[in-house]
Amino acid sequence: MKLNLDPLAVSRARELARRAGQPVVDMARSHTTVSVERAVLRLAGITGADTDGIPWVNRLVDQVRDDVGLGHGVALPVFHALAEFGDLTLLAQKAAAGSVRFELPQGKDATAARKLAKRAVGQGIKTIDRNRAQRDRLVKRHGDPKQRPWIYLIVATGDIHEDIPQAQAAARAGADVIAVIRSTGQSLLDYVPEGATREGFAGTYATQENFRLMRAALDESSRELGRYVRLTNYASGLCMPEIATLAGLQRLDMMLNDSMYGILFRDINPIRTFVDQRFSRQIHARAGIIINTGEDNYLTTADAVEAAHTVTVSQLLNEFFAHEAGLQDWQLGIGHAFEINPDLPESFRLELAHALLARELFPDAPLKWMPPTKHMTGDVFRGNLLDGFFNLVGTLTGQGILLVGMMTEAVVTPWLSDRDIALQNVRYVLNACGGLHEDFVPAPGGFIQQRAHTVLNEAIDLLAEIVDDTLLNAIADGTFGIMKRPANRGKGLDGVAKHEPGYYNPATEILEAR
Amino acid sequence: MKLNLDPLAVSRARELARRAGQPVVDMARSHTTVSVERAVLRLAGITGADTDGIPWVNRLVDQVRDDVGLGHGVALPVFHALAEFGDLTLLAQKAAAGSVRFELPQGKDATAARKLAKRAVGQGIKTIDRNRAQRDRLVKRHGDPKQRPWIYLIVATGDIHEDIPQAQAAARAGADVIAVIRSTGQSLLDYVPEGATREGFAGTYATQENFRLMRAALDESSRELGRYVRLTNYASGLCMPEIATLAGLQRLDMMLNDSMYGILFRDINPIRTFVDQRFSRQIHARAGIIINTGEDNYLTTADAVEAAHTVTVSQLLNEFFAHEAGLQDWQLGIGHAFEINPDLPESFRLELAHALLARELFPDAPLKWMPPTKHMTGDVFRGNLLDGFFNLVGTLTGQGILLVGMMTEAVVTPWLSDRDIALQNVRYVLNACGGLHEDFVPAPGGFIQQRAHTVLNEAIDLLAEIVDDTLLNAIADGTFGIMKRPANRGKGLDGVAKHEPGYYNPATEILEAR
Amino acid sequence: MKTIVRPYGDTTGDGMTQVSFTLPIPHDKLAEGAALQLAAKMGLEPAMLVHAKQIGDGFTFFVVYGSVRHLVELDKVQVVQRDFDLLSAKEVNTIVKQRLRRKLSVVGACIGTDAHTVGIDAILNLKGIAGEKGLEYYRELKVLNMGAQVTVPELVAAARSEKADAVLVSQVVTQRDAHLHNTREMSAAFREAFPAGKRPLLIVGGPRFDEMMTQELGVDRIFGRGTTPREVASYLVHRVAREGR
Amino acid sequence: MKTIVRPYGDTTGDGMTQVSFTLPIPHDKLAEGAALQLAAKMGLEPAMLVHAKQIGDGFTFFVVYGSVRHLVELDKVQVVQRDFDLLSAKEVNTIVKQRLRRKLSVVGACIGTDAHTVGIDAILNLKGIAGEKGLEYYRELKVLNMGAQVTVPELVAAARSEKADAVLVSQVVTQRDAHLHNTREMSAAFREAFPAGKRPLLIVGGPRFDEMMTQELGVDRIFGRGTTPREVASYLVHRVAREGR
Ligand code: B12
Ligand code: B12
Ligand SMILES: Cc1ncc(COP(=O)(O)O)c(C=O)c1O
Ligand SMILES: Cc1ncc(COP(=O)(O)O)c(C=O)c1O
Repeated sequence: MKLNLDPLAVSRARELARRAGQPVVDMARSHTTVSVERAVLRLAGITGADTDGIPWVNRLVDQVRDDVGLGHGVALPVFHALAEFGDLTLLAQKAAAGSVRFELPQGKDATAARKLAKRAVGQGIKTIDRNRAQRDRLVKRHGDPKQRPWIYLIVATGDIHEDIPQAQAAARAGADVIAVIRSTGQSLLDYVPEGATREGFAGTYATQENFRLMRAALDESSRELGRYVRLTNYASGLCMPEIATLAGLQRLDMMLNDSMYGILFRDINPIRTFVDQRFSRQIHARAGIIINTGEDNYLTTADAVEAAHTVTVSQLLNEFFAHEAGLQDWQLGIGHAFEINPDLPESFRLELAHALLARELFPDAPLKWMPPTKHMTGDVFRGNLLDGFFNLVGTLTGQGILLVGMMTEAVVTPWLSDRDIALQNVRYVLNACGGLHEDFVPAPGGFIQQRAHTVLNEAIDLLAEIVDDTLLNAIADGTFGIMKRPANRGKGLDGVAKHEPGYYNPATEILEAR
Repeated sequence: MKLNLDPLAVSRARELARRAGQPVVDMARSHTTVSVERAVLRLAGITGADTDGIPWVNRLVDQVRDDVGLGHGVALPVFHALAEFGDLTLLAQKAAAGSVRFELPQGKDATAARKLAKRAVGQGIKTIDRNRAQRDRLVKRHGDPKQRPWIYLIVATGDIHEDIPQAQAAARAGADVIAVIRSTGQSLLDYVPEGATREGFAGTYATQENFRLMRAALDESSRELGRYVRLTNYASGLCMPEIATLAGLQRLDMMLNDSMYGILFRDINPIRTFVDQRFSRQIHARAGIIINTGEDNYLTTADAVEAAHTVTVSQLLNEFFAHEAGLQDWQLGIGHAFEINPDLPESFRLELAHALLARELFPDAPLKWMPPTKHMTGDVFRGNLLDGFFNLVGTLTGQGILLVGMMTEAVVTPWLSDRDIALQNVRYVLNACGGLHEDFVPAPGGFIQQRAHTVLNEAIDLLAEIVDDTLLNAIADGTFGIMKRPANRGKGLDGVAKHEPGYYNPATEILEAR
Repeated sequence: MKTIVRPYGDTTGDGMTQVSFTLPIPHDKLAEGAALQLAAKMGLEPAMLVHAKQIGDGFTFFVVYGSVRHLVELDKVQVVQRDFDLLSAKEVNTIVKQRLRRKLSVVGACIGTDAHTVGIDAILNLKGIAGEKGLEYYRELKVLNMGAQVTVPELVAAARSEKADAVLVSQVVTQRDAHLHNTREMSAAFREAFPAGKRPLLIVGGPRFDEMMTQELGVDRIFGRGTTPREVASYLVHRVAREGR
Repeated sequence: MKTIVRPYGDTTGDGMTQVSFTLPIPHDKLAEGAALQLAAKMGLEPAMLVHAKQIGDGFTFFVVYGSVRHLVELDKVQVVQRDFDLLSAKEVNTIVKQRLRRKLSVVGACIGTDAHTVGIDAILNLKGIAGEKGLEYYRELKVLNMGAQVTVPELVAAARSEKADAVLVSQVVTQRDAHLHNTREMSAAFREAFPAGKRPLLIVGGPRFDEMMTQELGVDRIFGRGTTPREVASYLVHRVAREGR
């Protein structure tokens, strides 16, 4: 341990995070959302969409809600109705045509529906379990990346068929993890588009079919390269629980999944988000998916030095929510970023201090280290240099996942050549400085240690305030990323329902069984 | 001290260097060269050239040599003849026209000539002394650079009138030292061109007038910037003693001046070089000029890892020759370079080991740290990145003078914009990582310490061999830079003469007086 | 000043320029020739191919240096010069008060799917940017900042209910010309929703706009990289107050 | 393979290209317009000016990204393709022995003021480069490497006394076209010194030559960046031995 952190301070910080987070967990446990319910139906095997592209799961859930409300969950009404129609998709079609009226089964009917529902959803979970086992086998066969940090690259053409060759080229050039970022619009859609898609803006739609195509392509690359290449997407936005489910069903390996990102940066309602969050994390836990949290984003709107402690606070909250949902430490790709103004004296040492603090607070988590974006400019020569120093912090402080910075950050979504130049940069730094961490020993009581201690103390103070004031109020006040998001505002609140007595969710039941 | 070097090994290395160098010093003390003699005449005040551009000092020395040989020095014959002609330049003109016959004065005539010569040369040395004092005053007035390393930039347009605005722009952008590199042809010219020049190839001719113009321009910049901007040129090639003299006369502040560069990389005769070297260093010592040695060059022809110890050996030899010539430690800009193949694993740590070794062997010398050149390619994005890591070694290991690397190293002599990008790179690294050396502590007994110890031991072994075999033979065998340079070959040997009894050189007399 | 200049490497008039690009062909002699052909078409003559590196199977990245033969004719350069005075906050407030006799109403938003609010916030919010306060700081301006991912109908409705004198729209995402599509959609909606003389001023901004495109996009003014709130306030006063809307 | 391609950013046919240059004018709006004008002349349309930074008083550095409208016509690309077989050392030696019945004599040098010997040494010296031995390794080749800064008259004299079949000249410094001047001077001297049929093969090499320029420079072959000794040996055999000089 290079920072000489006070263990008492560290455990106090964790305890405060638990106390700040628990009320939110309680709230999440007593609510459901349209997307959680749709995720349940997806686990039960419903796929496809109507001719307008609206998925059958949406049609079903909307109809159930109209008929009996959402508060009991959709499982019982749907599986009760299924007794009559035999086939889920057929049922959905009928429902959409208005020829089914859902009702809440009672007594024996309820028991039967519950049993049916659990069996169907259990099939979905089994697929997730099989995928997890398959991933383990493939990792054993092809091997993990030889180095830490794993090299994480983004593709973003908007067209899955351009994305695939770019992703394969990136893997060949050294990427260990490929993230397909999403079209700007998707997070606010209250449904998951269907099929292979070719027209995203600055990103490609997350669909089950796109997941499948890309995972298959990367399986091919893994074989070719003798190294299991991981695939990432974004479990965020209004459909977070469903996306998480589809990720489990298509064997994605990592998912962006932050407890507050949607609230802060997509203006999604806080309650909606926390409910969706918990369910999606339970799925990720089961699927053996590594989540990536989004603290880096705060530093694009807030100042990376002033707000450093808000990153730490958020990391501790994300850890608490993750553990509560069943995620293991090895699944916590906790985020942070190299976003200090590079003109600030000793900015590099400040970066080292912050990165080490995260490293030592979460010793068993594969931290996700994010590159400079805010202070990148059109000066691409300088940009590539900054990315080199970002990479250096990554290797010096033992980061687990390194999102590769692009010299064109301020210009365009990455070009093929940008990615190649960026990977060359990473390779140089990891190869030339791979063992340098041995010689990096922050001077005892010096600049780096002091800075880390300061940030930790500020984080503790802020957590104490949050415990007093509630997390929802802190979010409303602009604590994170200077974004003010009151609990009664934001998108998607109408998709939230409080559990009624007798609420039943077979997925939660299975996921929480152990 | 971060390397934990064995003090006994260090003193043994120094002692061996002394023993290897002493025979060469003895040889240098008993020989003279045409250029040494011309330098004496320049100190005595002769300037200008004939209509073919051949300097009067060349005309005079050639004539004296034809008439009485060089072995007695030109001072006595020339100042004896002067008694008759009154004016040195007039004398040179007459000599060139063939209307003077020089002879070696004897007895009282000799005494008179000696006195005259010493007075005239003394004037030149006084100018040098005045320049030194003036530099001290200007440094006091404008100040030294605020940071170490000093930032050293090259200009190289070939045209002094393009060089000047570029140098001033560079100074404004942060350069502390400006070097005007020389036209490719100049080092093999056995005369110093005259006047302001506009047509060098890949460098600008070193002339007294160009020196004057540039120094004046930089005095202006120093005033403007409130920081004394230093000027550098190259005391190397066949006219090294004269260039050193002109540098002293025009208040240059640093000079490239290596004991073996001309031998190895210009195929100049070793004896000629060592004789010229000693005189030029005596001038630099007197002028308060900082010399820069050229070990970096070896690593462009030899491998930077395999040949690392040859750099150390050469540094120790350069130190010995420098001290012997009267230079103080603060004047020793001992050279080394970041030239390890960047694809080599741990290349950066190897660079750190080598750079620290030099730093700790020569604790009081302002080491000159040279950027990557050999492994630079046309990939300018990668080039700028490597330069950043070069800069990082510079600040981590406390280098004194940092020659700024250019991303276009493999492409063109630097463009205006290359220099600006390069300076921005240096500024970022020095500003962001200025204090990082505090946290850089090579692991005891680890990779970096071990590597440094190995190189030092290899250097000691090689020095012991050289002591046995003589330095001249070692040079002939290709020990340095894999260049084989026998003592009886190479350019300019015909300009060397052994001292005859009664050899007189008023400059040496004055310079060695203290 | 000279009216004709050329790029400068290290000598006046040398025309020196650096270019890089990827061609969708594997690396071989032909590819290098192809890169030089493109450089020649771009006007580099002579061109030096200094770097070529294959990416994946079928692509090669090139770096080319050379002297470009084109001349830059400074007298023919087209730019949007600031055609109004830069005013202080005090001056802005005074003019609004005198000429308009009411607060000047401004509505701002990121439209479409764009959620990059930092730019519009820099212009509108109190905090501002680069040491200048945003429009909210101006006493005589009434500012509604609608935030991110606002739809065009929402924006039109807000402009109407706020009686907006000016509508400020930010667009940062440019991939597939998203910023141009969204801006055109927005201006068309305003043309439709308001009679000619009553339409609020339409102003768009973002780092990748071409400021010359006002006509094509149907807006009154475009602000690019590094805009400051004061410039925007001054322009508003110049257009809205002075023209006495 | 398609015969027409365009630069590739992230979508086939997008034409995306990066350009940087300095103009000798201070940074202001006009300068940015001037940079865009140049980009347009180079064929970038639309062009995004993404970076502008003043250097000193009177210069501004620009980075521009954009889509270049030119097409690369692969069928019209002109390159010097290798028109001889790559041989092993053994094959080279055998052919020389059979056809020439004496050693093939090679003289090499850096001429003019150029002292960059690493390139010519890589071709000639035993050590070679990139794992390939240099020409000295070939038993049937007789090699004289004259080193750096050799004058043209010295080279001609050595070619004569060595009865050179081929003269290999290296030129690395290109500033002010030094390499072209020196090569022309050299080839002219050989034309003068030798009768037409007796002149040794003239070969020049260096990282910045345009391999298409043999005619203009009066030489038989030009070798560029990354040449290996084997290529040179194979060419020599192809020309000297096969043509039965
Ligand atoms: C911060 C940031 C984010 C933050 C945004 C937080 C927020 N609340 O705004 C977060 C992390 C959320 C984010 C997310 C994404 N981002 Co983003 N982001 C950036 C980043 C790093 C900085 C942008 C910024 O804040 N600049 C600072 C402000 C002050 O500058 P500005 O916007 O240019 O504004 C100035 C002027 O342009 C002008 N101006 C701007 N608007 C207006 C309006 C008016 C009326 C006026 C008068 C003037 C004006 O005045 C301002 C002050 O001078 C850039 C990269 C970069 N370094 O530029 C990428 C960048 C803009 N993002 C990009 C992308 C693709 C995304 C995503 C779509 C990625 C994805 N698919 O997940 C997401 C989704 C966002 C969405 N739906 O829009 C791309 C856009 C590529 C392109 N050209 O199309 C960029 C360029 C990065 C990249 N190379 O890929 N991003
Ligand atoms: C090493 C080096 C030196 C060494 C040379 C040592 C030596 N004995 O050769 C030293 C340190 C002495 C030196 C000095 C100078 N150098 Co220098 N140097 C370089 C450097 C770093 C590498 C060159 C090299 O060795 N390349 C490796 C070899 C193997 O590659 P190559 O030469 O291209 O050769 C290959 C092919 O081109 C081809 N080839 C080459 N010749 C021939 C000949 C034949 C017949 C054939 C078939 C093939 C062939 O085959 C070779 C193998 O593949 C380059 C920068 C760079 N990274 O490229 C600068 C560089 C070449 N140097 C440069 C300059 C300006 C100088 C100086 C003039 C600076 C000065 N004014 O002081 C001096 C003076 C030298 C002089 N009088 O010529 C410039 C040239 C700029 C230009 N384009 O005009 C460069 C590009 C650096 C820069 N950007 O400023 N240099
Ligand atoms: C944590 C997190 N989630 C999600 C996203 C993606 O945003 P969206 O949900 O709009 O695709 C990001 C953006 O980078 C992120 O950092
Ligand atoms: C020590 C030393 N002297 C001199 C020179 C310059 O060479 P020249 O004498 O040919 O100008 C160099 C080249 O960089 C050098 O390193």
